[in-house]
Amino acid sequence: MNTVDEILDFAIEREQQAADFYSSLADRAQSAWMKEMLLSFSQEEMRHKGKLKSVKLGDRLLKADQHVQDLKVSDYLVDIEPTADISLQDALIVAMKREKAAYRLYSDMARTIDDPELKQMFLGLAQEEAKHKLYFEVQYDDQIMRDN
Amino acid sequence: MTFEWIQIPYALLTVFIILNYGMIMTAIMQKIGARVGGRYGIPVWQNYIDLVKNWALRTKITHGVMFYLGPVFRLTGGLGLILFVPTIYGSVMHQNFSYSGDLILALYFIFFGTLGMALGAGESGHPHSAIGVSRGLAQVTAAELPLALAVFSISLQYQTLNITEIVAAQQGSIFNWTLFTNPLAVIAAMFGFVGTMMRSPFDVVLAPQEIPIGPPTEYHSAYLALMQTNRVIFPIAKTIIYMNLFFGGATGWGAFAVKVFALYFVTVFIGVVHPRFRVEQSIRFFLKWGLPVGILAIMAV
Amino acid sequence: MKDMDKSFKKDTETEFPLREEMRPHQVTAPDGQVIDIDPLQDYFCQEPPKVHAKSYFKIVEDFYNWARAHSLWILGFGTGCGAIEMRPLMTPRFDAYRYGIQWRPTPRQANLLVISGYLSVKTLKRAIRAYEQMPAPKYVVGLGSCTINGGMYWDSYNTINKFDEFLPVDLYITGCMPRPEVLMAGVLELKKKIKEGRADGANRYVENFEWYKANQKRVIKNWNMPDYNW
Amino acid sequence: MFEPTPQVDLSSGKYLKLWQGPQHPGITGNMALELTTMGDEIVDCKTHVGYLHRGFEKLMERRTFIQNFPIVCRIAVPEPTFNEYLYAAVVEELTGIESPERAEWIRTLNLELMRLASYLMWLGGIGAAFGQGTVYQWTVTHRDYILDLFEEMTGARVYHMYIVPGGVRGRLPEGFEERCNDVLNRVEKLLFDVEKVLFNNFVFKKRTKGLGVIAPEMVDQYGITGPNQRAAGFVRDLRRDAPYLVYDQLEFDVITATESDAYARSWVRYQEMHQGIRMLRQCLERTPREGPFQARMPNVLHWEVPAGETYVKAECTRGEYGYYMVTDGSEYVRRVHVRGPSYTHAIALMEKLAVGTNIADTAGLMVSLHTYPPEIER
Amino acid sequence: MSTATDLLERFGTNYRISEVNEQKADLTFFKVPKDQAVRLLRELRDDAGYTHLAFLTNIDYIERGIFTLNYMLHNYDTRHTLGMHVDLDRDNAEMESIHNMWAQAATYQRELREMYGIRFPGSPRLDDDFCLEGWDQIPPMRKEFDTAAFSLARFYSRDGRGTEDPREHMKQQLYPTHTDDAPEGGN
Amino acid sequence: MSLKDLISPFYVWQRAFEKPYTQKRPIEDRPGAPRYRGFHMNSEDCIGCGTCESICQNRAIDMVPVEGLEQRPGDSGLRPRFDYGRCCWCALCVDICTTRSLHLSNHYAWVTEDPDAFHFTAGTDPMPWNENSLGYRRDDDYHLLVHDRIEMEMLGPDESVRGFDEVMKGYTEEQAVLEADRCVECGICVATCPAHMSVPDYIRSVRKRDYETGLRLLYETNPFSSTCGRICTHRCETVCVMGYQGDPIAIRFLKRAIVDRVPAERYREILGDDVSDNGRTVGVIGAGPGGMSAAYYLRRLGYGVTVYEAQARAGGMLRYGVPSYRLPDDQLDKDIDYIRSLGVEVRFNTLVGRDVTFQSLLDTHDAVFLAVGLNQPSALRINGEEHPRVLSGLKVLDDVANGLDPGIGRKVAVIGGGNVAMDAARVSRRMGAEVTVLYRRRIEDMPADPDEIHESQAEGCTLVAQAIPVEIKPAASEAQVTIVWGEAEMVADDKGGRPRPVLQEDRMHEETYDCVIAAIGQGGQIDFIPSDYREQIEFKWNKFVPGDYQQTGLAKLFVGGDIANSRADAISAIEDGHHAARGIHRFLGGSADA
Repeated sequence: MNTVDEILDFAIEREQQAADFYSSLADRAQSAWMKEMLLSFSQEEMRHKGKLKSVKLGDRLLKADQHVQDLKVSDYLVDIEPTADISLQDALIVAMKREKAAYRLYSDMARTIDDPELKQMFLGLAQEEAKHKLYFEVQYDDQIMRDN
Repeated sequence: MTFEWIQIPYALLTVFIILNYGMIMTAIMQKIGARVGGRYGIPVWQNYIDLVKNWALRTKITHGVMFYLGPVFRLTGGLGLILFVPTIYGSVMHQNFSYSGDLILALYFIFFGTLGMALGAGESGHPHSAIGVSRGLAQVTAAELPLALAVFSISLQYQTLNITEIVAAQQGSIFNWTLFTNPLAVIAAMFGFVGTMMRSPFDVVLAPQEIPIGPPTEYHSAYLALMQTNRVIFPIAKTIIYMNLFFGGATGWGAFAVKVFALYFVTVFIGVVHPRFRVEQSIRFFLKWGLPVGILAIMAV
Repeated sequence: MKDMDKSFKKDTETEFPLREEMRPHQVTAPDGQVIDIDPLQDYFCQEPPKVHAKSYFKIVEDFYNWARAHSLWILGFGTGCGAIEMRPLMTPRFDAYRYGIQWRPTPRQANLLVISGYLSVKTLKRAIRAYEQMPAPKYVVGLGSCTINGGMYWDSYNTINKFDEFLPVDLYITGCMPRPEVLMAGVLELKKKIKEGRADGANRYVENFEWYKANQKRVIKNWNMPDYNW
Repeated sequence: MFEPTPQVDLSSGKYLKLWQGPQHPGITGNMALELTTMGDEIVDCKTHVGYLHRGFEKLMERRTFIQNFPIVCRIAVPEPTFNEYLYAAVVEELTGIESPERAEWIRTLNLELMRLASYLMWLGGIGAAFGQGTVYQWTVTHRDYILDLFEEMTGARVYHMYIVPGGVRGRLPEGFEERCNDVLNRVEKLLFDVEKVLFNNFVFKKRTKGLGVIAPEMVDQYGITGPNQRAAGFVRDLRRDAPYLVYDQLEFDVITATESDAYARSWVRYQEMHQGIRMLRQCLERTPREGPFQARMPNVLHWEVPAGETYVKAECTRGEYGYYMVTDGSEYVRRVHVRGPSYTHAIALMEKLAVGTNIADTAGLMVSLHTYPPEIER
Repeated sequence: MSTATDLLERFGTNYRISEVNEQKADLTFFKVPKDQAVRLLRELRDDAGYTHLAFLTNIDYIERGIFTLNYMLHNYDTRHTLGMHVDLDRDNAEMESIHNMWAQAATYQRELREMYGIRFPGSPRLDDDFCLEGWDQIPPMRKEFDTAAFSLARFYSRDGRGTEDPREHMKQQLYPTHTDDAPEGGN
Repeated sequence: MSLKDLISPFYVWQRAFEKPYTQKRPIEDRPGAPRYRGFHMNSEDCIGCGTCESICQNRAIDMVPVEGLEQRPGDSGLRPRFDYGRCCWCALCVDICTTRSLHLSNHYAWVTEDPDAFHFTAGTDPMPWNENSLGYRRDDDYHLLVHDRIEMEMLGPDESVRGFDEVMKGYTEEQAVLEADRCVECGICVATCPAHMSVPDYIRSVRKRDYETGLRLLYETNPFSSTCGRICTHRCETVCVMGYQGDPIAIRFLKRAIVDRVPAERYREILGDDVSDNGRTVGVIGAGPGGMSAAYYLRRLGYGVTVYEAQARAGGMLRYGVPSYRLPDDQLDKDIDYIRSLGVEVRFNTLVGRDVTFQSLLDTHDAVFLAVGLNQPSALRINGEEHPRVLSGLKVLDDVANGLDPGIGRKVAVIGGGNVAMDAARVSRRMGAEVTVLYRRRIEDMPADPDEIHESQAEGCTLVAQAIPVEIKPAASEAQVTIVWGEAEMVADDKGGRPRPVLQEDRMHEETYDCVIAAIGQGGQIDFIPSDYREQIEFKWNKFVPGDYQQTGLAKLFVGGDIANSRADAISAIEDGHHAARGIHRFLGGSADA
């Protein structure tokens, strides 16, 4: 991955994979509302993909300088194996962890790369993923940890 | 001395001066009275504004011919009084027609205005006016009694009824004034003076608390303006007579201003601190105190 | 007593014909009610007032207005509570004489009617009479909330609510009761209005005479007055 | 005692029908005297009231108890505080609420200040009624100084609305005592001047001595109270006879006179002003500075006063002022009757006294009875 | 024994006194029948020292169909006040006049005549206007007279007013009832 | 006439030389006194409760909507508008103002030609006196309202921890009347109450001691009055205008004061519930407050109602989640028995999906109302959670309600800050345990009732705020468990929500307990709905998103209760049930006003 476009393609591909992951999980889900839920996760990923696409087309820019709050919710939660009868709580944990992994990935890549432009691009992507993670963390905080 | 045409404009000039003097002087008197009450009072030019305003009022309601003529009569009384007494002794311009008038005429004019007013006010049909008029006539009559006696006394003293001659007799020294030559007559006359100046304790004619404002109750707009005009001229005319008869007259406008002011102030001085007599009380007062002094004055002469 | 012989009775109607506006007629009240009016009985000044034209020359009118503004003679008619605050106004503390304001005990000589507060129906009748007796140009000031919308007596059976239905009001002063300062401010405001020539309440009254009369008749049911005009 | 009025034949021409008021400078407030006169002498007098009628008693029946509190003070315009106090007292009596001691002192201070102000107004009135306008100028101004104190204490000049059922509405402001003392000194100085110019004036004496004599036997027949009664030689004062508020802790003299004419009545009032100043000084000194000034109240929005009836009275400047209230346990009062002393003084008594006097004296006579039309009509 | 009970015992034999209520130490209310009232008043005034008539007023008990007159008498010597109630028939209210006993009673009776429509035959100037002029309604102090309605009908109120109830307003704004988009009928 | 009389009047001429009393420029130089009652000002604290309007004897105040004002519960969006053609400046409105937002300035001059101009909305319209700092304010020691709540007799903490007796004793009649008397009847609370109960009206009936009317008013919107009178989350009290200067009205307890005074036998007579069958039937899933509420209102409309309940007794979370010291069983029974007495059939131990199919319900009934609630406790999902000494809060409460011993031991940690957590803590306390509550956020963020928080503290529970459990480790003893938790820092939420805790890894703590009770929240269980219907039903997260009248996309299915709203309290469920009942009635051809 040596050009900005390549990086973006890679990222777009990842988002597509994530979306596929959620929709396949939704297909297998037993509960009515988990289907709904997982599909909405999938749609969320597709939205991210769309956003990256527009970055690639130059319609918008990724910003790397903005601070994204890390609630650290996912840090101390157990890893969940996605199954067909996954609950909402678990699904959110899975999503959080996935986004966190992506964030790590981009951050690491940014650290290893010297080209400032590319570095900037990776940092931007990491930022994006952090935002996604925050989104799921907030949802977890609001929906699951309602009383805690 | 004989009549000359030039005297008519001269006389008008005199009237004009007196009018303005009266306007300002009455305002100052009001301010002095107000000062005792603890306030500043009207602006000195307020009388002019009131006059203009009243002339400018549009509605005019009349109650008949006499109602209209009342203020005219009243003004005539004031003007006549001025015209036939010498305002400034020895001045050609301001001696008016005094050579042809005498005390009797002056006394007549004093009464004439009151009578005219009585007729007009009576015509207005307002009971307060009627009451005011009856009170006014009664009181003025009683008050004039000491004055008449005093006049009688000094006419005996100076052996003339001509005001100019009486003034002439008082020239020279302040001790030539009737005030010092015939003090009893002056005291008697002052009863009449205070009694006819419409100030408390002898203002029962107007008596705002009793018969709202007395004779002029129904008068308004231009009629009222006419009466206002008269109300500054007439007291000064009266004061001029007193000044001439008892206080040596005036030989210049300065002396005139001072003496008129001082005489006028006497009534204010008394008026501000006194309530008002009832009409029969004031009559009794004049008869009880004024009349004997007047008789004494005659006796003294 | 025997009835008078018809032949002795004069035909006053033909001999002294009434002017058209003096004959009994009907007016329509604002609420649609038709009201009979007999001017000879209902009008306090025995004829309907007339509109007063301005002077021909503006400068003369301005001069007159200036004089009117500086010589406001208030009718000494305290119709309600506010009268008690008019006394300080005329006494040393506030000394309204300084501004050319005076009390006049008779409406004939006053040109400013201060309605000091609520008006009971009985007083309203006297206030209307006083107003009609005042010479034009004349001004009306409504003092206190009661004149605006009934004030605290809004539900009283004996006090009116909207004073401007009965007489043309030039100025309202709110307060319950207004301090003398406000009354003074009101009078100064009125002066301004007079100087600008806008205080034409008297003419408004004439122009809408029938409307005002209809309103007055709606409220005042007894039009008999003690016999004479004060 | 009722005596039939003489039948007057107006058409005879001997008599004149003369209306004084309602727009008349000699009438206190907005009322009218219908005089039948022969010459200057009055042969018949009829009082006409109702120009200020607002139907208070009706209005009070359709307002809740707290809503009545702002309205009652309007009943007697020059002297609103007595209404406030009496209304509060009557409601307190029916509900059993007791206002705290501090409030009682402040109320007394308030009432006495009002009495002084009202008397000052009257003093100006009696001066003006007899043509002494200067006194009027002074007293109204000094009354204004007292109104300044009221403004500072209560927030309004005339309608204070300060004494509520349960207590008073606020504490005395900072430094009130000095300012009040200052005003009292000024008023006292003025009173001595007034004595010189009015009470020691031969014209005034001539006018008022022998005017409107109330015979002692008339006092009960006409229901005469207050200074009018005391000027007839009766030593009766509710502040002493049926002490309310803290009057039993104050030192004051009950002023009386025997002549019972306009001068005696004026002189009684004049001396009562001095007594008022004396009481005010005591109040200023002794009013507690600490403590509650309002009793614990129920929610006033729906305040139901237990059924009952009572009559509470107080000595106002003009005599016995009373509130009679009947309640039926609802949020509204069943009936209130306001007993104002002017009711008898200005109607029955005035009609009686005016006969035989001079037209010029009616104004002075009325003022010497000290009547306020608004409290007659309510 | 209080003054009041003492007194009522004294007169109780000759008069049918009922509903005695000792409101406070110096104030007692009681009721006598209409036909005995004036006689008792006279006796109270002349023999018992109740010489001061503080006032005379009326209470409207519309639900019971009666007026209750209240004569408030005061004794200056004992400093005791008596409130004497007399019930009248509301529809045909008439009472003996006491204008011969106290001068100011005539005025009170005029007022009661005007405000409640109670007749006091013989009382002077009874039918003259007292406070009102040109009054064309039922006597205003009677309970059935609605002064607010009358005022609005005759004197009008100024336009431009309008209020909202907070509760109703919040209902409209925050949780309006759905009437247009309700579910369709299922069967 | 003496000489003195003649001369002494002239003495006063000396006054002519004194300075006149006149104020040279009175309008400028004489501002109103600091306490002057001038024109009105209103600050931003105003919530438009309209108390000023109701005390104004002049009808001078109108409550009018103000443009640009955010509409929210607790603020009616109205502001007082003054008519100075009416006002008498008595300032009663200032004295009564519940938020103390209304003041008078010392500005007093307003002169206009136009009589219609004297209207203005205080504080909102630009007026020259809006900035005045002087003028009449209500004195602190002067009250026209009663600001202190009437104290209710309750068990002291020492007594209450000893057993499961009801803590709140309820008001006596006198106390209730006094408390009801404090109400200003503004109606602000009605909008905030999920059921929109006519609070001011029934408070008035308490004041009038007219409990029959009160009961009728209660049952108009809430058939669980006895229950709600005890355990309602009383959102109404949070917006109560009396709370701005004192204590809010004890609305909840006044509701209880009504039902306490009406015996259950008279309910039917008072409420006049004459049921006549209309031949239609409705199935209700879940006999919790939502389901029973719907059942009541539907039954009242004449529907045959069958309630399917998985448990052996009705009441749902009220029965199994609320301990009896807060809600005694007999009180819950009083409400439920009345509903059942109208002919509502409840099939106990009938789990939909197991004992009957959802499809069969749809087939047999004309409509189905689903209110299964949230009964699945959320897992902690931290390491070591499977430890046997980690219990769920719901389970503990359930066991206690059923008379079983949950076996909690002597030293208990409760994780969570909701009502379940508090109840679990207090129940544990009653069983003699020493209780520590670990909560991730601050105490003021706790979703539990403030009363519960205070009472639990009073009863000796230790609340540890901002404590995030990170790991559960086995302890030395088999019967014990160790919990690792870290301190949290609060960070603000960008979107304005409640602050969120962030774990501080450097500040960790460890503590060993006999058991850990997790009560961090619950989820719902609706797997019985065949996935075929999922296309038609809208969900958001783990909840239904009902349309109007609680109807779902599946036209016959109406939902309500915790599973369909985010408020998670009984009163919301009750309202959902009521609302759905109206919706069902409409759906089946009736009028929605019923």
